[in-house]
Amino acid sequence: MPIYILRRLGYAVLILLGVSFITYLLLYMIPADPARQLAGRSATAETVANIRAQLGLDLPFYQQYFHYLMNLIQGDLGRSYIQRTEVSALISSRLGPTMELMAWGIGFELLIGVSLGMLAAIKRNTAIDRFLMALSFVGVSSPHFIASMLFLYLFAVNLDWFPLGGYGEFEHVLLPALTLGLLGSGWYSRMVRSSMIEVLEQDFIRTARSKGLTRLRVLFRHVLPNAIVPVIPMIGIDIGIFIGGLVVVESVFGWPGLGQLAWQAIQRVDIPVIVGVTMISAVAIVIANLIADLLVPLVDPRIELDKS
Amino acid sequence: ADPKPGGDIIVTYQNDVATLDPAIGYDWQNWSMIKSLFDGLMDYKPGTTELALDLAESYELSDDGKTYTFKLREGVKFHNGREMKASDVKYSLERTANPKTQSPGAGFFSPILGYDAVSAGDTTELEGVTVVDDYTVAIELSAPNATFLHVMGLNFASIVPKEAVEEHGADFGKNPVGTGAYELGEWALGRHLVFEKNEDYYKEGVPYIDTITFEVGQEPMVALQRLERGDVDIAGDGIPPAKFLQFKNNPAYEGLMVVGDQLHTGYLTLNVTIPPLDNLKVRQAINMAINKDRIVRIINGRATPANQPLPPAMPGYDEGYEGYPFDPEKAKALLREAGYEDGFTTELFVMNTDPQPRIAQAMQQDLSNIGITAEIRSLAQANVIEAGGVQDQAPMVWSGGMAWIADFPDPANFWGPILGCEGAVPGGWNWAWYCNEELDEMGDTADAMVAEHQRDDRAELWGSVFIEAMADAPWVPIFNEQRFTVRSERMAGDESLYVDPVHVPVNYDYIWVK
Amino acid sequence: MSFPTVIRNLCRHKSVAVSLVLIVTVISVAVLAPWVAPHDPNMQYFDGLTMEGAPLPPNDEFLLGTDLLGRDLLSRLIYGAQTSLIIGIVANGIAILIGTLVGVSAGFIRGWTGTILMRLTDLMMAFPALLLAIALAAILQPSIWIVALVIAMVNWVQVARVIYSETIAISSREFIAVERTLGASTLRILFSHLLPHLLPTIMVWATLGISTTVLLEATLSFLGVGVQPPTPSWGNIIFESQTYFTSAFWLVLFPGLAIILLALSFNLVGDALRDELDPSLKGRG
Amino acid sequence: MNAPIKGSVVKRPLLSVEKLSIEFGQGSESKRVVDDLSFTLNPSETLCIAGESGSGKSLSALAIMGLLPKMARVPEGVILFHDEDLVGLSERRLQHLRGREIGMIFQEPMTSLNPTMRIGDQMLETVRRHKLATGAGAHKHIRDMLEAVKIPRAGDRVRQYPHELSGGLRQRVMIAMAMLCQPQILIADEPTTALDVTIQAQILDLIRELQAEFKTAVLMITHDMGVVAEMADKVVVMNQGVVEETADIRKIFTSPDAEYTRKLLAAVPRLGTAPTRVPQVFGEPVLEVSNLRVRYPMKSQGLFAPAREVMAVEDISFTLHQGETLGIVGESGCGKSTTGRALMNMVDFEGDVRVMGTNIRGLKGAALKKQRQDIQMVFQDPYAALNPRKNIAELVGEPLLIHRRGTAAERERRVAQLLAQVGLPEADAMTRYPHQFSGGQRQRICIARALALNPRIIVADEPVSALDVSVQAQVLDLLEELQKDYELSYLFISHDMAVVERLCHRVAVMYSGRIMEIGSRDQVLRNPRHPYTKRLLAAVPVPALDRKLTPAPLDETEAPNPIKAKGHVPPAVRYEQPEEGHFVAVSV
Ligand SMILES: Nc1ncnc2c1ncn2[C@@H]1O[C@H](COP(=O)(O)OP(=O)(O)OP(=O)(O)O)[C@@H](O)[C@H]1O
Ligand SMILES: Nc1ncnc2c1ncn2[C@@H]1O[C@H](COP(=O)(O)OP(=O)(O)OP(=O)(O)O)[C@@H](O)[C@H]1O
Ligand SMILES: [Mg+2]
Ligand SMILES: [Mg+2]
Repeated sequence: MPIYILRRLGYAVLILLGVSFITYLLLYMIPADPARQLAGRSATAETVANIRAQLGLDLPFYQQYFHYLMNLIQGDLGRSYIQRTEVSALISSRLGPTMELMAWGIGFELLIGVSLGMLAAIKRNTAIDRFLMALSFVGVSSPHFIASMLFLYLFAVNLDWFPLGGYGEFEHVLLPALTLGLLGSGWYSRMVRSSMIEVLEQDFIRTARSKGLTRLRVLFRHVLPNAIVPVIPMIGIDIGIFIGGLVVVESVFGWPGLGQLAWQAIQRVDIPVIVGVTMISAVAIVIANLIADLLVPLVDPRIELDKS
Repeated sequence: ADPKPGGDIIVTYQNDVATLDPAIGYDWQNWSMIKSLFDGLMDYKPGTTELALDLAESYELSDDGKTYTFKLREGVKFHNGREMKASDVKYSLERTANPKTQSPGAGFFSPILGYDAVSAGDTTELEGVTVVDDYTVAIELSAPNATFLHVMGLNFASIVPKEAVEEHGADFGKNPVGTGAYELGEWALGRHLVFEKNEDYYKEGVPYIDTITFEVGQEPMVALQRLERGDVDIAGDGIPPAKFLQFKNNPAYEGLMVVGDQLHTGYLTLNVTIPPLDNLKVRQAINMAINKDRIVRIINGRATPANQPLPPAMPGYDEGYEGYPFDPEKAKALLREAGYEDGFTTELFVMNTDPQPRIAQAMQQDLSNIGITAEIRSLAQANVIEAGGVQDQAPMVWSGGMAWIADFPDPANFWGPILGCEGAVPGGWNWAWYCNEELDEMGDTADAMVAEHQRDDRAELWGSVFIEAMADAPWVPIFNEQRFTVRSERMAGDESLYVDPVHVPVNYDYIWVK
Repeated sequence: MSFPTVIRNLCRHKSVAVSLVLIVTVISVAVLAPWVAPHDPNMQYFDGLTMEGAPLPPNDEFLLGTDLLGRDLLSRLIYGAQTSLIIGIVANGIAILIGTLVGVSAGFIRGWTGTILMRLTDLMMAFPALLLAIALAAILQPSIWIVALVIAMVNWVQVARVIYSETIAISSREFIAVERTLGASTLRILFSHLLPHLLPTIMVWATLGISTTVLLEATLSFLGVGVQPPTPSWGNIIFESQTYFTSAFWLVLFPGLAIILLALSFNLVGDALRDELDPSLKGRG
Repeated sequence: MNAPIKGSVVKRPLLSVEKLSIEFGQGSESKRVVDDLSFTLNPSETLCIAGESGSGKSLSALAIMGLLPKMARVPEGVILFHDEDLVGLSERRLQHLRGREIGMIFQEPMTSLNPTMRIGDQMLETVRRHKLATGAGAHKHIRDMLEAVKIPRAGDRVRQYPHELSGGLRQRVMIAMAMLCQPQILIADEPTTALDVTIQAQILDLIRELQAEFKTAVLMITHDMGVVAEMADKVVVMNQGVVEETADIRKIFTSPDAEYTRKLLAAVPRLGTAPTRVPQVFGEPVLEVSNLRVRYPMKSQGLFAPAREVMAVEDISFTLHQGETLGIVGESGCGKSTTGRALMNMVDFEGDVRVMGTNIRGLKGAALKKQRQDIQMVFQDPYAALNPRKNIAELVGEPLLIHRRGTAAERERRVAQLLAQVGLPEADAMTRYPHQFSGGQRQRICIARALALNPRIIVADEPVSALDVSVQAQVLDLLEELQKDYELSYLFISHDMAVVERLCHRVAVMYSGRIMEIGSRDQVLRNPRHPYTKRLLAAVPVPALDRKLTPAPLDETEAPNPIKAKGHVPPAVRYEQPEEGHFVAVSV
């Protein structure tokens, strides 16, 4: 097991290397000149050339990438072209809020998704099941912008249950996290439903009932752990999908997270920030996947970690 | 009512503030913030485009029109307490001009004698700038230049203290120290910035407001909602298009919205080097094909149709010019004359944020009415700019979202980079690739008319440059956009301050709280 | 079981029958768009906007109202179905196919093959797809097929991941080990024994994927990879007008409903089909 | 009852089932699988339901528990427990009765235990639910119960997961779990099918103790007439969903009314009744096993705990000749199934296994596939071995399809023939799915599948344990017939000594992963040398009245702990050869 983790961490480094390389390459290929972005519209050609040279953007690709890598190894993510601030400072000021929102969001997603999925499985082929199915499709099909705005108008403006965006107190995180949770829960609820249906038919459920266990106990202690196995890797995947929604939700709710930083950076070809944020999210995704992989055999002991 | 000191206000923006370094900051969001933190030798009367003295108490122009001698105000202190001297002026100008600073505005200083040497990296000192004494500085230009005082009013010419710049190095933009009406209190990256009143400000009684908190990362639609509630005092991003009509037509919000003109023209560039747009008749036909009124209607009347490059508020604007009429029949006839009776297919580049693609689609439909098929390429801003700067890439570019807003209120600023030969280079902003040396020369002549009495003649000369350019039809001027700022009920001060044409978007120094 | 019987059995449930009709309708409407659309989808009608430039709510002339340029929304939805179906069904289908293949092979074969496939998946997952889209947008001529390609290239990853874990879980079951002792080839075990057990999961991803890819198409098109204005798609109709949802709800409501209904119909039919073809669920307690 | 207990007027039965019917399906397609079943059960009484496999025994038991599958209906009948009708009783009420008042041991222990839960936790749950004990007391209660069902080292076992246990161990866990609450009624559905006779004897004894102490009534479903004779007070004989006969045990064994009962009794194999065999000469060796060793890695207890292994099979060697049947008997958990799995290349092993002369270790691809045609296995747990998503035609036809035998039509004919041979001639059987069959029927499906290819060797792991004696006889006849016709060789794993005696030419006795004694049938069964073999034979229940076994206070020395540190090499065993071909291990 420790060996397995070590090996996976080794792969993780390779993956990060790969991600940084591809990201860098793509940014290099995108026809949008960061030096011109920096120089602004009144700049003369020589100003642009000057800036390009200073940023090393006139070097061949492999040299640029190599420099970046060397700095990266020393923990230096570079400076934002636009903000002229250390990328690490930009990221670290926003990482906390993003992680907070992400944790709550995924927490709500799981809570809502798993419980609705269970309900749907138990009420299979009834009106409740159909309703929940439609609901999950509505959630998954809703553009984050519209949904966030609707929730904001409804719960913050009209009902005044939550503050109108912002960051700081616990009450601030609730609405954006619930929004993310509701929209993303469809995946979980559909997955849980389908694997629950399978598990509910297994003989050992009958055994559990034969012991006189209450319905709830059977559900949570016997059905759920068996049904949750296919859902665990979802959490790893979710981080990736989640970041997409995060960008929008953060901006609607004025949440000072990485999503906003990334979006601005992409629009203005702020390469160091783009690569920095990409690397951070890559780290998060890789770690989440590793954790998911480690969790699965804990839940289902029949599954072995690394069997060749 | 008279201005009342005191009060704290909240201003929202969607994007984080990039930098507050006056040599670097160059977007409409930090433009006026920097103006409030820093001062230069020149400024404008609040709410107008009229030049005024700022840190300079007076100036003199030599007879050859080349040397400006500025007398500085005495006793002006930087936020760090030190007094501002002539050496600071020299340092500040040289810092901006120095290529190491990577200032996007360095090029504005090219009229100053010795700029080329600094720009080439041979020296760090501008030969033309001399410190005469602590309160006098002389600036010699290589040739007379009528725009020079405007250049001294740009943010790039703000006076900064050397010691603070050296202390913070590259992070000066996060720790700005100037002489301005406000000083930076706190900056939580991605969350908010606080401007505090500069108690030592040299102008008596200004500013009025104690603290301004800029909350960043605020979605404009939400910001507006918060403003309606009274949580926010100024929605920095204005009214989002989707909310415009609702807001405008809601009697409850009457008076909150301030409308102003800006030095802006939205235009469609026609690349004069790409066939068939290289044919004048084709360009003229396009000019006649586009229904500008309808486009203005699509953006809910937030602009006025334009017929020439210069916006009406700019000196040199020709009120008598009628431009190309909207006349599809005539346009078709022109196309036929040019040999394109069956039309042709071309591309129209546009930035991808609302409402730009919609405007492009309206043009697309107008063009198709005269037989031209324009395929829309809707891309991120940076990609459009890039495509425009490559000669054979973009036949047509709709400038919306990236459009020219003048750096200073002078027609010269509307020519060189976007219609002159200097802009028609790879990576330039002259996306029409229009280069008419004759007109360039006329511009140069005009710019050499520096004397006060020549002002009107100069403006007229510039005006004719633009009108003559229109004969070649490198652009289709579409409209002049208006600015809409919303403020809460408790905000006071002249309306023009909220749509200040120079202190874009708001002149924070003079507004006040009821 | 013959095809007609399957269909007949499927149609026993009213909801499934309705769904089938809906799917068939959407497909035929998309194909026959020029004949069924009441208006030219790209025609910006002068009277399609108010004098202030606001779009019109549903009315007699424009059944579902007009969009921000005064075009007929219904006609745009009808034409938009073409794009959206290609994305939601073809591109999404390919992504599901690739994902399933990768996940199943990695999960079942494991060893080096599995490691390489899964680490590749990790890489793809960690990689920002939007960047790829932006790069492609700037380099290539935009077209619906590039969007389809990008979606297929990006969306298989999650499917692969889920299928991978489930494959591992199922292959640890006894009957799979037994199948080997019968001499079944790896391929046979994969396709004949594992796949049916993975079907429910695949169904979940395939049907939910319809919605998400249709919306993703709009994002990608927005970045310049996909269909360019004025070509309509359900996703880009929503995205173009999403900020207007308070003043012109019809612009997001109708395309949104179209997407949800399409995905739901596929889900209902898929569920029923699975039950029909896999009666092992019948007679269970 | 001569002396009625004071105060009670009429003694009420504890449980009475009246006119119970169970149906599947709707309307015209409906199928009645239990028809008009009635019986009563009194405290302390044991009622055995015996009968044909698939006659509705398990479903009747499930009906009492209120756990019938959703698709099943009870069109008529009442099930009275005390005064309550269990049919249609509220789920809440049933939850109180289940486990506490009525406990049930399910037929198939592999699929009946939660795979993701440690067995200790699964048991603890019952204890907590019915508030039998708390804290440490609860843990002790569980360990005591596991020890009562003769699970060695219960302390370790509670931390294991079901898939880490052998078939017999799992079954004992099931038994222990059902008995935790000392219920008033214990329903035991084939509780000892996977147990060797010594343990079986002790379990039966345990049940009797329970009865004596707590007046527990036992409803036992079994096809083993020996067990019936041992345990029953009353017997219900079922056939095809209807009751053939309900009678006192004595009457059943002495003067049965029903034709079917007589037929059943006649089919019972009795140990020691098989005629002595003239030593036969067999053909070539088809399977040579030398120094086979299998170890399962244990989950590590912590980061730094030494790695441990379960020594499941330790250094065994034997040879199987063409046309020969080698029986493997031995206590539950001694490594029989593991041996079989090693021969099928399903687990990693050390040592050599030669099938038809080729060493199968590391065999791959086409060579392995070819070898699969020669050797097939019938698995101990048939339900787990069948893909639940395939119908029977597909499952049985699968090997034919894999090895491309015949056309589709031919394959279908062959499948039908195989099913008929194993006694599953029902017309609709082909299109049904595994869960729609009874335990015994599933076992026969597995046999049919193993036979499909006409392999040279069949490893049969408890192949007839779930079959009633008449069907069992039919299957055994079939096996013998095939052996005669095709010179098949069988490796026959069973705990049923009578069956082993009937079928096997040679017998190997395993104990704790090793072979203790191996020799011809007559040598081992009639003249056992090793004390363990003797103990085994003494524990065989006899299908005759009044011969209650006293589970011998056998050699109480505990079986050695199979869990050892990784890389542990136990001392080798030495064999003595008292007669030609008869080897006996000498303890070291
Ligand atoms: N879900 C089902 N659908 C249809 N038929 C079923 C279903 N479950 C069981 N049966 C049938 O019901 C009959 C009775 O099954 P049951 O399990 O009670 O048999 P049994 O007497 O316990 O047999 P065995 O001794 O083999 O376990 C069998 O013929 C079986 O095929
Ligand atoms: N996957 C596994 N992991 C760990 N231990 C195992 C595993 N499978 C079996 N064992 C252990 O190996 C030993 C031998 O098991 P095996 O199944 O071969 O016994 P058996 O002789 O077939 O017993 P039974 O008659 O009860 O079926 C037992 O102690 C069992 O607990
Ligand atoms: Mg049974
Ligand atoms: Mg076994």
